Amino acid sequence: MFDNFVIPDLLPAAPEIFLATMAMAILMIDLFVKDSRRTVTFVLTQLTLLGAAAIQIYTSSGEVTYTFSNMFVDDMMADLLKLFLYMTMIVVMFYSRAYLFDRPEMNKGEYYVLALFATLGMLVMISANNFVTLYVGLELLSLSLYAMVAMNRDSLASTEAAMKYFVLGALASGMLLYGMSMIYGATGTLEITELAEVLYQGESNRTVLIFGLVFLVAGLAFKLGVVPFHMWIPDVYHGAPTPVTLLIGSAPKLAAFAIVMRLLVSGLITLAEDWQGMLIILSVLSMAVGNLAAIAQTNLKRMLAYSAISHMGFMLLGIVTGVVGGDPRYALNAYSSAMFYVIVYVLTTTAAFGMILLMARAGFEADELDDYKGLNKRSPWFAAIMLMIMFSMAGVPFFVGFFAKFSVLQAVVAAGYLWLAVVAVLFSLIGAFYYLRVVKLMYFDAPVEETPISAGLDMRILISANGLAMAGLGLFPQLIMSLCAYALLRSL
Amino acid sequence: MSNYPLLSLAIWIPIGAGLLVLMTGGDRNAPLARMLALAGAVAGFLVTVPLWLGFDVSQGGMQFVELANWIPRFNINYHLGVDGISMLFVVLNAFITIIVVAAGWEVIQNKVAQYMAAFLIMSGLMNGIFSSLDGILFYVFFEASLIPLYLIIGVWGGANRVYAAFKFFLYTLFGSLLFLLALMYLFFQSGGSFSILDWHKLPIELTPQIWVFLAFLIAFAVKVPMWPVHTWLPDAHVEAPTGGSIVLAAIGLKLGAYGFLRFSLPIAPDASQELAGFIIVLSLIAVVYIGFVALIQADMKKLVAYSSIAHMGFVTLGFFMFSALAIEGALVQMISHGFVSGAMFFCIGVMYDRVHSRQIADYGGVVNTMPKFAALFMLFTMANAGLPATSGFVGEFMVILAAVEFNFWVAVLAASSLIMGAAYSLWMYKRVIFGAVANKHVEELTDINGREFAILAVLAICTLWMGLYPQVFTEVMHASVNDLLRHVAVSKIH
Amino acid sequence: MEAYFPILMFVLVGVAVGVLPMAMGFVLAPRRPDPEKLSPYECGFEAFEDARMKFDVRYYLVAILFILFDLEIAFLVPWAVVFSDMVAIDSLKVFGFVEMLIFMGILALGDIYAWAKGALEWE
Amino acid sequence: MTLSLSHFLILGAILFAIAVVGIFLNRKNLIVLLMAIELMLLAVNMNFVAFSHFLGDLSGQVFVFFILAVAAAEAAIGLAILIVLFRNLKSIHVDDLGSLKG
Amino acid sequence: MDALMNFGQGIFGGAWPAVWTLIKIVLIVAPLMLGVAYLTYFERKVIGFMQVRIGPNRVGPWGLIQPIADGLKLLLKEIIVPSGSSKAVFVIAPMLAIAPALAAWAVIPFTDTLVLANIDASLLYILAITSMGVYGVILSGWASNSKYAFLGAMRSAAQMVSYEIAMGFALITVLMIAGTLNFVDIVDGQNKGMFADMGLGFLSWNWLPLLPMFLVYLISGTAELNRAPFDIAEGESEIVAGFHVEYSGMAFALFFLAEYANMILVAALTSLLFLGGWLSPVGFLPDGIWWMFAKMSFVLFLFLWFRATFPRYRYDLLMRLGWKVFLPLCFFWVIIVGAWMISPLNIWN
Repeated sequence: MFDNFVIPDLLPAAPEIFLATMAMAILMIDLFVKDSRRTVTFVLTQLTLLGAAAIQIYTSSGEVTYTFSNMFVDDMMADLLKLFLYMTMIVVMFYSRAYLFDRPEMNKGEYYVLALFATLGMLVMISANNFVTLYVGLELLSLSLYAMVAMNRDSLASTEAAMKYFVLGALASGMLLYGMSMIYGATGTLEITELAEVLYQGESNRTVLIFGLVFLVAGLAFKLGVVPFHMWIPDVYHGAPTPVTLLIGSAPKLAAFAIVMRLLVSGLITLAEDWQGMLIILSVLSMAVGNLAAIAQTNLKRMLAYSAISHMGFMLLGIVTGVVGGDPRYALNAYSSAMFYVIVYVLTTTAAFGMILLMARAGFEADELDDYKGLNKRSPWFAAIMLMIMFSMAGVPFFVGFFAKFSVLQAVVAAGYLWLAVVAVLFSLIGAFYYLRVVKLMYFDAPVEETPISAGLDMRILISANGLAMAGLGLFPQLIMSLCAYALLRSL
Repeated sequence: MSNYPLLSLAIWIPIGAGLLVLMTGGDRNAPLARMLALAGAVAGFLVTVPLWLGFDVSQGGMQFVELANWIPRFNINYHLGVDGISMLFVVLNAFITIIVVAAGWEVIQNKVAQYMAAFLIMSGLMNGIFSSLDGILFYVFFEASLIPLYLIIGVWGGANRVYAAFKFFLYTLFGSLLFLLALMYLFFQSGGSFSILDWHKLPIELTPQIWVFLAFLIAFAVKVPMWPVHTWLPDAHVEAPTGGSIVLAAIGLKLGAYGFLRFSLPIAPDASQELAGFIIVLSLIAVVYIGFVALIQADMKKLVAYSSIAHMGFVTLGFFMFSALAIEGALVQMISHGFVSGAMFFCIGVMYDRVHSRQIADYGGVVNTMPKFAALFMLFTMANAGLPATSGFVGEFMVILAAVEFNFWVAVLAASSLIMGAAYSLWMYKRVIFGAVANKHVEELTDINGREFAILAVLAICTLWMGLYPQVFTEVMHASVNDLLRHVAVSKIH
Repeated sequence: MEAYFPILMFVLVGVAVGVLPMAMGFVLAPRRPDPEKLSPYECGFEAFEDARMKFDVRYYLVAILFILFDLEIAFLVPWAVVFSDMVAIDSLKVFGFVEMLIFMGILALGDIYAWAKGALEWE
Repeated sequence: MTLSLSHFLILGAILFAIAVVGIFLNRKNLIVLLMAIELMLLAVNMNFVAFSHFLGDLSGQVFVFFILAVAAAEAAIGLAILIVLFRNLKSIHVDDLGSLKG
Repeated sequence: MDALMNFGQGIFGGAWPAVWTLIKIVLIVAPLMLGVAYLTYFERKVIGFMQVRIGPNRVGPWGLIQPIADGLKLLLKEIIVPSGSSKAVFVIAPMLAIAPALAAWAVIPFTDTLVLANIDASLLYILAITSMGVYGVILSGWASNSKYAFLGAMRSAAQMVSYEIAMGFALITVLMIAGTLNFVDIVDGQNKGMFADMGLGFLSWNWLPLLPMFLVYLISGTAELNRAPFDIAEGESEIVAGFHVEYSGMAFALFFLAEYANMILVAALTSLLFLGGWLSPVGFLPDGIWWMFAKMSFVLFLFLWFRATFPRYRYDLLMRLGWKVFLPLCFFWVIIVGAWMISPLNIWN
């Protein structure tokens, strides 16, 4: 009965185990922390993330290691994504701190614990090598986020956003699962690497496979938030409390990228020609809808939501172009471009929402575009930072967003999809318009109010660093680019 | 050749100075900001002087080359160098920066540091454009230079500045994005190189050449600007502050034209030959039709803006006749236009600062109150019209001469520009300067002060120098232009 | 599968035992409704509002807690069934026990949390 | 009549379709939405169990266990969100969700 | 027996197995119904005696026909369907209560061979089917559209689900030491060990080593059944019989039947899981079905005894007992049993 049973090696999953333990410990500790001493929870959370990052670095072997009966994989791609994930989460927590401490009704220990659990979910997603682990990680993330969106219990917008997020998120999970069940039926395995082998032999029922694939892609598209499965994104970004929006908008994109890679690339690469077609449509639609709808927004969070849709569409281009006509020559280039894109996007979007949090103060959310009027007059420095963020999002050099777009576009051109590159370029032109509009508000318009920015020093320093990173990485993008390429080279 | 990385200095000194100026903060420190900016501009100019002095005119290739790895992942290098075509623009740009800083000295009282910094940074970026030998490096500078100008127009511009700034930015971005795709295409065609010099030698079939050429064309035609994608320019000029107009006219427009020489002609020579007729037609339309449009303008700045388009039409016309005379003429025309249009915009700025109007109808009899100004303005107006002994004449004359060889009717149409130019420039001058004093604004005008005089005087000297002794300028170009022509003459199709 | 056939029949019989007496009741018993008789019982008072009023949120809480704990039990069942087999293998017995400890520990934390937050109070 | 794999799959598909239709067409009650979500997961479970049985591979049934656990957690959170929403909105009609527009 | 089989085969042909199963089912259900009827009689008698009364004694000798009379009376009473109720649900709810109470019996063994369906997952089946009971309660309360019914249903449902957790944990401990979900095997498992070898089988039954869990199970069972002292849901003096306040006639009778059938079911389960089912307590007496009945009777007697003895629990204390006492206790005990099993003192290998 237990013939094949192997006691799993815990080392590759050590960061996850540490994080889970600490999350639970913090949950307990926070029960006995007074509301006025929430800093304790905050500090512990940050230490946990730092510790996990340290363990990650310490235990990283650079080899592809499987554990828990091949359900969990630790490779370079996972290591790199996880390190960026920890970093993002630490920054997110720092940005959120002032906002939460200004609003005692929201500054509960649960925020921190749920954020940690969400992180854990993302880590598991990144390392998933089995439908089960993938699904469990995804749900751990989603469930934490559903709860976090509703954390501002007295706000109708928040709770409504939570409800929409919940319903559509659950629908997406359902679709994903249905797709998984079909693929399981066709191949008889839940393990992603084994799946690839079974498919390679080509004896599986193709109709069932494609049927499953359609649902799988739809589910993934929901989670990524690409058109036509994007309906939740604007409402959730808009309705959620800004720190939660920051969290939703940033780190999960890394995990989403990872599961797309694991499912479609590691698992279903033999069906590449089928899913590429679907992804191209999704991608073009996302860029179109995202960019066009963003123009019409008056709320910055909502605008960034549509921008997120378009960025995810753009990122998909990188994944689409990995295999051309069954020829995987372009894979490394294309996937590492997509990975670079997603990392840069996360970095940028973190800064963008960080600015909203910086401007916000007790009783003032600073999420309307008009709140940014004349920012240059109130604070030239932060206006400049925001300018860098916006130009980076628009993909204007010397900011790193350009190199992100560049690397994806070159992958598209390399794969010979010139028309797709032209479409992408045209939509980013439209995209530039609304980013420019933010700059216009800050620089060309007169301020509506003169209240100075009241954020604390740590916040100021961090957001400055984050904004300057846009320029710094724009001058020297090589490091992250080659890290991505190297990580994928060692993982694929 | 110097061992110093002069080109890098020419790029990064202004940018560094710009950042330094930014740090002076608010308008309390405006005097400091101005001084710093001037120092930065002068330093930036000084490092370009050895470029000219040390330039080996006998060589057609790249000089002062710097090469370093930048992004090895895509084989993108920090590759700088100038040849006879680009060197003068670097110098011109550094020179104009001083003028611009001086031009905004008193006029700008609002966010001085940011204003000065924007110009300095832009200056550095434009030096980068002229000296890049790596496609992506070029692109990066090319597009990054949009940001400062966008801000300059938007923040210190006129009533309709937002519209103008957006139009300027999006037009240019649109062109440059397709340019980027062309660069990527070449990257893969060349087997993984972004070096412009490698691309010059790259054989490409005709059809892709034409596509590449068209992608370049869109980018550069917008920037030049050529008819019919010129409509952003009058808006941008009218709304920009004086300094912005000067830089835009003197340097900004040259970027596009320079792109033709650096990219279109050598990389897609066959397509260039193939489509030369098309470009010539567009250029002639610009020369003739835009000349007429300039004639009916009631706004001085708009008039000069349209005249710039017409002049740039001349430049593109010169490029696509594929003769040394024409190309050199066009290059001289570009440099001359840099001085003249800069000066014209400054003159208009001088009047605008006093009367706060650019309408021709609001002036008349200015000579009565501003005699010194009127005299200098006269010189530049003549240069703009292309009258002999001014710099404007040399370039136009060379191009027309070349055109006569090329095709008689082209020459006739091109020559008509001399008449058109004289007509709109001098007519405007007459209406503004001569006649009875039109109103009490004009009556209260004070003549130019020392700073303004100095600026105009320096520009006047340049204009006359170039008009009388163009040899200094043309001799540096010979070798490079001949190289280029030899290159264009060889088909890349096998 | 055959073993389940009697169960299906038993379920049907169970339903029949539910349905038949009801049918007999309706057939045999008198039916003389009047409005007073058909009104809901309110100790003789008129019912003036719908009885499906809002109710205490704690019922929801109990429902939520029940769902979670019941599922944890469902997870424990397979473990419990094989645990005695694991105990028979020396290399696995401690492992099997520790696995359960971890599982129960996490569950216990949840319980402590709910307790401390007052989710188990009925005052 | 024997039950074949396709019978189960068709049942699963029907349940799934009912659930999806319930989510998209239901305009009345949010609780119905929650139920539709549960139904959807059950449809998937049906698929997994059927496949698992006919493939003779246990892992599908293990997955079902996990899906059940997640479904429970999901139901719990769904209910909790529903309650806070009800406190703010004083209604659980789907059509009343409309404060976020754009 | 063979003759019977052949006879049936001759008459019914291919349908015979079904018919034979039906006969077996009737053989279970009919005595069960009788048991239910007489359980009510015994309840009144036993409690009567405990309270120094006589109990029913008019209908038939010693009142023995009383339950039959009660049933007939209810059959002839009007079934009132309140005007504000959801009619269909109102009528279906009692059926939902009775059907699972009976269907659960499909897998209950009376001896190691006398069982209708000896399936491996029998305990799981019981868990599943008995959980259905709560639907009858909650739907009836909802459908009645009456405040007392609604309140009673809510309370009752909350109570049932709360104690189901504790019951579940108690079962987990049984499963741990039995290593199977099959009732027959669970009972057989209790026939091993030191005391069984010594001829003192009743000491090796699960009730002793799992004594705390046995008590938890017994008490939780009482609570599950909404029996006194946990009968708050139908507390006559507070919410006038709770969820079935609006029911009358046969509809009411079905709830009544379901409740008593469930009592007998819980008694049977307790016997099987903790009291060794049909096993003889001592070595010199043979095993047999009578032991099963004896043990069930004993448990049933306990239920009646509780009712006569204990006052009604307050609702908050009831919930507290479930969540704050039993749940931690169960946690603890599962771990204790686990530790016991891996220790050298393990007595179940």
